[in-house]
Amino acid sequence: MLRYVLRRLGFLVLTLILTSMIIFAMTQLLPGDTARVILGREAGEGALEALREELGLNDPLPLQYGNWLIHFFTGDWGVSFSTRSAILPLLMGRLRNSLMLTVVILFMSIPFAILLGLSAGLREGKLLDNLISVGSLSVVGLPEFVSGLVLIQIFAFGLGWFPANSSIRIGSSFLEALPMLILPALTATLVLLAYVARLTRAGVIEELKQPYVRTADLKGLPRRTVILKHVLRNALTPTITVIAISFGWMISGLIVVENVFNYPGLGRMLLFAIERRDLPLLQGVTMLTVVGFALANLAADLIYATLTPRIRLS
Amino acid sequence: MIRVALGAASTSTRRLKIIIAALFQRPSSSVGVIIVILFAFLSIFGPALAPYGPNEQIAADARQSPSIKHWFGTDQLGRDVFSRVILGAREVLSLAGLGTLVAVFFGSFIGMLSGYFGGFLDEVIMRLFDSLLALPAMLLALLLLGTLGPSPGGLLIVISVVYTPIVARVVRSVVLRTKTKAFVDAARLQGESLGNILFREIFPSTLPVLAVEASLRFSYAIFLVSSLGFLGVGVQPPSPDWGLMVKESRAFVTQMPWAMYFPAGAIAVVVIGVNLAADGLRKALQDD
Amino acid sequence: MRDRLISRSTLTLGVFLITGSLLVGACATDSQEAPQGVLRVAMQPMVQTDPAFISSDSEILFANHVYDYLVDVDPKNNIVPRLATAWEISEDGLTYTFTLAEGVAFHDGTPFTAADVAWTFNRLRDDAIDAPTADLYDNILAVEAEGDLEVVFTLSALNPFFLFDLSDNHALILKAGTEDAATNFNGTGPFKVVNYSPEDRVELMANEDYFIAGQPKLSGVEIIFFNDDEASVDALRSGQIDLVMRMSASLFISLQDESDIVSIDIPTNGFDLIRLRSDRPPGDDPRIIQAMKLATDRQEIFELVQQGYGAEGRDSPIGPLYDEYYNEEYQIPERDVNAARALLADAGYPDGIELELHTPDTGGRPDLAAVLKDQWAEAGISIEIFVEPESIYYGENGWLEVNLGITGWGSRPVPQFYLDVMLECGAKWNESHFCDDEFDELSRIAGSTLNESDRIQAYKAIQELLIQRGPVIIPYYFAQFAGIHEQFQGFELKAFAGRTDFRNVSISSP
Amino acid sequence: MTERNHHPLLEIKDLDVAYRIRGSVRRVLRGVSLRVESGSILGVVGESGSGKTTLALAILRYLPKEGFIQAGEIWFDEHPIHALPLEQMRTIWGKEIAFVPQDPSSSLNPSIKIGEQVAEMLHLHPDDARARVIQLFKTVQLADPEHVANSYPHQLSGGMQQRVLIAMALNLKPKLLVLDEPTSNLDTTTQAAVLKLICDLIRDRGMAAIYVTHNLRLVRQVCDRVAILYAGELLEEGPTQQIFDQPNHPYTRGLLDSIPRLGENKSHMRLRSLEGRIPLSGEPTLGCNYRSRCHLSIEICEQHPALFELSGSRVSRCHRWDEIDRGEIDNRKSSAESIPILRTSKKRLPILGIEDIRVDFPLQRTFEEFIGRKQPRKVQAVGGVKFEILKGQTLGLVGESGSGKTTLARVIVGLQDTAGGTMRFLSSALPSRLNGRSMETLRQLQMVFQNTDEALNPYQTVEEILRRPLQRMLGKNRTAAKRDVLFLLDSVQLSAEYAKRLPSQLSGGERQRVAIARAFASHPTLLIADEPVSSLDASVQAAVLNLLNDMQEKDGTAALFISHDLAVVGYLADVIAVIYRGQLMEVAEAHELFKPPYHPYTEALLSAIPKIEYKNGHAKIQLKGEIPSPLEKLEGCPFHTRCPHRLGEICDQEQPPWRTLASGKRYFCHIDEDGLQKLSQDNYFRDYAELKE
Repeated sequence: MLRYVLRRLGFLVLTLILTSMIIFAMTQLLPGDTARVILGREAGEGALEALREELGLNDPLPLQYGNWLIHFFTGDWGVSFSTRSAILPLLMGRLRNSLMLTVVILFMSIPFAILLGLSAGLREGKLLDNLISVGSLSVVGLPEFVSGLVLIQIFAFGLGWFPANSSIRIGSSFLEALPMLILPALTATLVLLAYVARLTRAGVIEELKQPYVRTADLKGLPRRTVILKHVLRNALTPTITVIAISFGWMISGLIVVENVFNYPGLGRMLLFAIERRDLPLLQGVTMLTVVGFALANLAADLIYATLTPRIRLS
Repeated sequence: MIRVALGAASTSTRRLKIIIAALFQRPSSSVGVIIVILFAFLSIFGPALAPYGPNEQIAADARQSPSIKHWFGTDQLGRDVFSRVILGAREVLSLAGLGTLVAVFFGSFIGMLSGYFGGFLDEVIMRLFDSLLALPAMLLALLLLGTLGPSPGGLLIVISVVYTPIVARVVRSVVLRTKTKAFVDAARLQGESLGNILFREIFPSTLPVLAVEASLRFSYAIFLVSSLGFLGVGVQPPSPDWGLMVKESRAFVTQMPWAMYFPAGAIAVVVIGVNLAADGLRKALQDD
Repeated sequence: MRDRLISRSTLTLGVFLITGSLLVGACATDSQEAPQGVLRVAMQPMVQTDPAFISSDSEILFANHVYDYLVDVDPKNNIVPRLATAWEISEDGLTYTFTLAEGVAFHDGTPFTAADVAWTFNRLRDDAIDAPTADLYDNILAVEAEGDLEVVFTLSALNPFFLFDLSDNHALILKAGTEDAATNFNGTGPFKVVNYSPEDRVELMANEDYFIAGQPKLSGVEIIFFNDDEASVDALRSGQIDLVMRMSASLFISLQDESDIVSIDIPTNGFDLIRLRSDRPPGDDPRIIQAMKLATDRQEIFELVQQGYGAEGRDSPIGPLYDEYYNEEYQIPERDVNAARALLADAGYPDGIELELHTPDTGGRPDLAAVLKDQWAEAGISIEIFVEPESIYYGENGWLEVNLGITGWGSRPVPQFYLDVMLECGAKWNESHFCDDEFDELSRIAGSTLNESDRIQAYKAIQELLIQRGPVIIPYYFAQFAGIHEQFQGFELKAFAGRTDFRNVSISSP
Repeated sequence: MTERNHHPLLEIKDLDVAYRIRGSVRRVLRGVSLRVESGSILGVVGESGSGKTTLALAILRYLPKEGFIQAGEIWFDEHPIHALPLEQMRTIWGKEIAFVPQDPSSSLNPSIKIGEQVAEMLHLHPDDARARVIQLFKTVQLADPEHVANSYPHQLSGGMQQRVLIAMALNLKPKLLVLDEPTSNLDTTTQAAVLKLICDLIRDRGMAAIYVTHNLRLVRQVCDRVAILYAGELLEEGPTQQIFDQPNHPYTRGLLDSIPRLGENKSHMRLRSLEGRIPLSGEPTLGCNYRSRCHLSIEICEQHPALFELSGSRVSRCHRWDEIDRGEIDNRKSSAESIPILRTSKKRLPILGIEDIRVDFPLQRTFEEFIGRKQPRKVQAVGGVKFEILKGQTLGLVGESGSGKTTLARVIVGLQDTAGGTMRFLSSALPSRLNGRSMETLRQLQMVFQNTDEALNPYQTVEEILRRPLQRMLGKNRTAAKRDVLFLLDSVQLSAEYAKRLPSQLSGGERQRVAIARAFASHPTLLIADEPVSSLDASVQAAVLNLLNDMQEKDGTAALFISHDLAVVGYLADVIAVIYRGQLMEVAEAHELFKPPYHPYTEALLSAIPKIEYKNGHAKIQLKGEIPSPLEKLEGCPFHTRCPHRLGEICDQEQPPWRTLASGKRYFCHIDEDGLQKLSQDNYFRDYAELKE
């Protein structure tokens, strides 16, 4: 197991380094003169040149990359061009918001999704299964801005249950924020719900075909024991790893949702950074995303290994 | 069952007929296929069918609700929403479709080579792809679009870059499974050339998976194109891109809900249609 | 007089919306005078916070409440006192002496003196600071404090608009010696900064020691940042925001049905313009811009894009609000698509011309572009539209670079500004690279004479000249919009939304 | 005990089972009637598609959800199984009827500990349950039961997993055991041990059992009665000995005859193969299902035969049962086919010589290995193998799974890199890499693969598959190659219409014929045949073996014939090499191999193969444990961990010498000829020789 963990960690570091290179390269390719972005359109050439020198923009790229990476890992993420504030604390606030939203999404979707998936899987080919399948298939590919706008129309303007806008105050407590989290979470939930339900269904159907289920049945165990103890345990393994991965993904993958609802999470910050050509901020957001994603992947691997003795013990 | 039937079909046209028949066997996938065909039709013949031009403004008719003259009403600039939705089909489907094709082309090519040769090359490519996939697709798309600028060409590249690794991985896994099969060994023992082994022996085995993957990618590409349009970084106005139309008319949803809900509905219908068809295709090709 | 009139963000679209739900502070036994209620305003995120560099509505709105101007401009474009209670102009028009309010203190408790005023204006003129509006003050010889409460400006040349220059957006009085004006918000203004979360919001609380008694009436202001106008209007509708001053005409109309929102619109001098660079092909041939003018249906644009709010444009920055200067005598030629085609053909484009049109993504500008595309197509001018994020378009000087572009210009109290920075040969923001000796001369006269009728004459000639051969098409002068929740009173919208003043805004008791 | 004379423990009456597939109903079992008495074992034998597994599942009332009992009754101990509600079956499963499945590795839940999986059946206090589990594990002779109980399934070998499943089945002392091919996934030597265990347990406990298998050898040794299923129908049923000695139905006869006896060789006789193919299950037929393949078929066979009762409580579904029973007609196929093939064994030239061939498989590298601080670990798959094949000769290579036999085959054809050693082919050095070989070498050296499903490209027609080698290696143009495809098809007894078919439209036997045709298309000098018949049904195997032999004879092609089945190898090979853990144990002329003195491993293999000729009880030599994992490095003799004749430390530490006997037999053992002679317990060749007389 230790070896396995070390191995996964090794991959994680490798992926991070490669990804950081990709991000660095891409942000370097973004059009626009960083110094000009900072100083604005009226700045003189002299001031621009001085700033370029100060920011190390004239250094060779590999050196810039190296410096950037070192700063990144030492927690010195620099100062945002556009907001003039330190990036790390700025992002931590956003990260907290994103985590709050993610947690609500997971709580809203996962139990229900597993229940739906299990019900469908156990009744493969029956009416309920077909309904769930077609329903989830319909929802899973729907862009969030379509579903989000419909939800706003219904729940905010129509019924007036939840606010249409989720621009929570930075630092507001979870309970304060909760009413504003419901609609964006619901929007993202639709997709995740459908996805996890489908996955669970597939897992259940797959596991039900396994000979060990027959063994368990023919041992004379009650059906409930067979399903809950034998089938579900194995069927949920892929589901749980996907949940872990989507956790990492949602932290900054909810770009559209956050923009539809004006929710101050990392996703909105990302769009902001891109629109402003705020390179340090952009690099910070993307790296944070990647680290989050990589950690979630690691968690998924470890959960998978824990649930799968074959991996854990070899 | 379909597999058996497929096996019994000796020509590719007959196989195609069987697959199509299988698609129409389920109500859900027939609905999907019909939707896809309908929109494909619209994207080809849209200009002939649309009563107005995509950017044709009739000031006198601005903000009209759906009527005989304007089936889906008009928007704030007096443009006919019905025409724009119809013409938008080409916009969205051609971009998504072309992007998917490019991704499928490069993805299967890279996946084939990487899977067949393995070793260091494979390791490098797969690590690189892992790293690309470590970025959420939307983030990667935004980064790329920021670099390339918002243009149809940029979008095309974005879709290709975002989906090539996914397709490559899927193809690679099939190649890894297939290349150890005895018929590939047999071909090698016959002295078949590398090209023949790759394309004559192995490639056909990837087709079912590739077809399903391509249709899924297509659906996600529509998703991506319209989401980017909605964020305002994709197709540029006044193009009748559905995502863009939703963005532009979002403000007027209380006054002219039709201007937002018809394009939004078009996205929903197409995506659901493609998904249902893709699912049907998967079922037809991969199991039962 | 140059000032940066263009805001990097949307210039002048305004909007006011208000919602009632407020965070009400401790109310209980407060006297009527105690400030109460928080106004939540939607604005685009701030980028610059150093008053010398601010430009967007949100930045100016913020600064305008944290700091004070020496003299201010009221909604009717009259100069009014602020930190200066009175002023005297010497006979020769070259010396200005200001008397300052007494008992004013900065937020950190230190007293405000004439030295602070002198320091502030010297800072704005300082080459080392390289402030964008330095040119505005280049005819100042000296700024000197006379004791604690008097400050004297000595000019080297006549400037009929000098008081307007002093009330320029950037001329907010800082404490002398302020090191980092971008983060150290030590003003004398009616509100103090409680918390600034870039990209999220800035929270202000009432300055209890404000030097004008009874102001401010609100206990706080929150400027909440929104990246798009639609979202902020949504928030206004659902009561999460009290005021929106930034929206397109279409959005504004969409607010009309809301019963608890007061919608306000006022005409402004601001406008959007379409300009073709005249220093290189194809714009170096004046027939091209002529053809474009002939192909443009200004009225349809006005109806579609502005929904009839504001005024139809006349291709000159001297709009109808400049009562005495505005002149409609000279007729704009009727739209004539065939004539436009003929001009194009003469210019060597018998089959029409293809161009890229760049536009910022804010306000009604993308709509304007879309309408133009349709109108011009009939004359054989086919354009491809590039919508760019406003901050990038202006921030990276793309707006000065592109061949054909749309630019929004904010409302200014006097028209001379536009001529100086936008149309004079070699001017800093002469985006069309227009160079016309006759125009320059007329502009020089208008900008320096103290004789009002000379100025009126010069402006009339300029309007005629611009209609005939100007490099820009100005299809409309826009209105400033606002939507504010009905519970708020005392709100007076200004043509330049950022200069709107919340000192007299109050909330009615529930 | 209560007497139940008139009620057998299990009675199946006219059972029809059908599957509902996309709206159509396919009957896969029709009119099956069987009885199983307490304390007896019924063997159910059939080839794939015969419906034998469906029958087993029907008895358990555990049909897949598409399946249902269409008609008929199943009575178990007064329970009407066919009519019980499913929930009630749960009170019968495990407690009354237990099941031992075919595939032990997937039949245990991979994520629950073994002990828990057994204990959960018992409604006992955990401590008591544990004690009971340990005790059960002792009963099924699991070494170290505590450890096994604490393990996960993947940590156990196949044999151990199967013992666990048997323990589970016995846990609640059921009255009836249904065994579905319980040993077919195990190696020969393991199979022998598990089989013995099953039989002993059933006998000791007086249970009844249904033993479902395709393996007639096992049935003969294990079962009291045997039922022969064919295409969903019972063709013959009766006491095992009578049926094996005097089969009545021509199919039973054909099946028994087509199986090579241990020691039987092609030089003695041609195999009596069954022609044609098994009807697909559920294919509706009017007359006798077997008539298309039956050499006794007459007009009446167009009508569906009833189940005729023979004397001695036997039944047979053949219209001509009576004539056969009375000996008026011979249900054996024409004796012409049993003429021995006469072969001259002149001294011939070697065409392939391999020397000291070694193959390593690298393991996934650890970090330390990756940075070079440690030598990369590897598994030795083949360790220093040497042999030669003479022109026209067939070398049989026998070994259990993981012995390296397939690896060796791949080395020779160039699909596998070697870690050392040299090869010579047709008197020139044979490069190990395929790239280094000339087209001519490729042409001369062809291979037939094991898995018929994967040997042919599913996306190419038979014509395309056969045309490519002709074009590629013989340089024929497309038209000529197309024409030659028809000749090739003819040579493997397939009609021209097969050219247009895709592999999925062919039966396993037909696919293997196409694969053989492809291999012979280039007229190779040496053919490598890797388990060419092991995936085929018994009735088809003989025909393919005959075909292979014929093709070889025609072209004078030498062959390396690889199999785990000593009887099959013994039949086809001139010389046999026995391989164990990547090393040869013995090389001998085919008939010599079956004669003592035996190498200890060869003897264990010989002993482990159940006889089909007569009932001789269980294998005399039961090897300990199982083949050590290839990860385990062993010094000395690779067989020392399991060798029943281990001498002592010398076997663990020193490589044994190769010894050559006068007969030409070479073997790899520390024990000399005399020693082996004394130790050899039996003469397996004698059995055969006696039988021939």
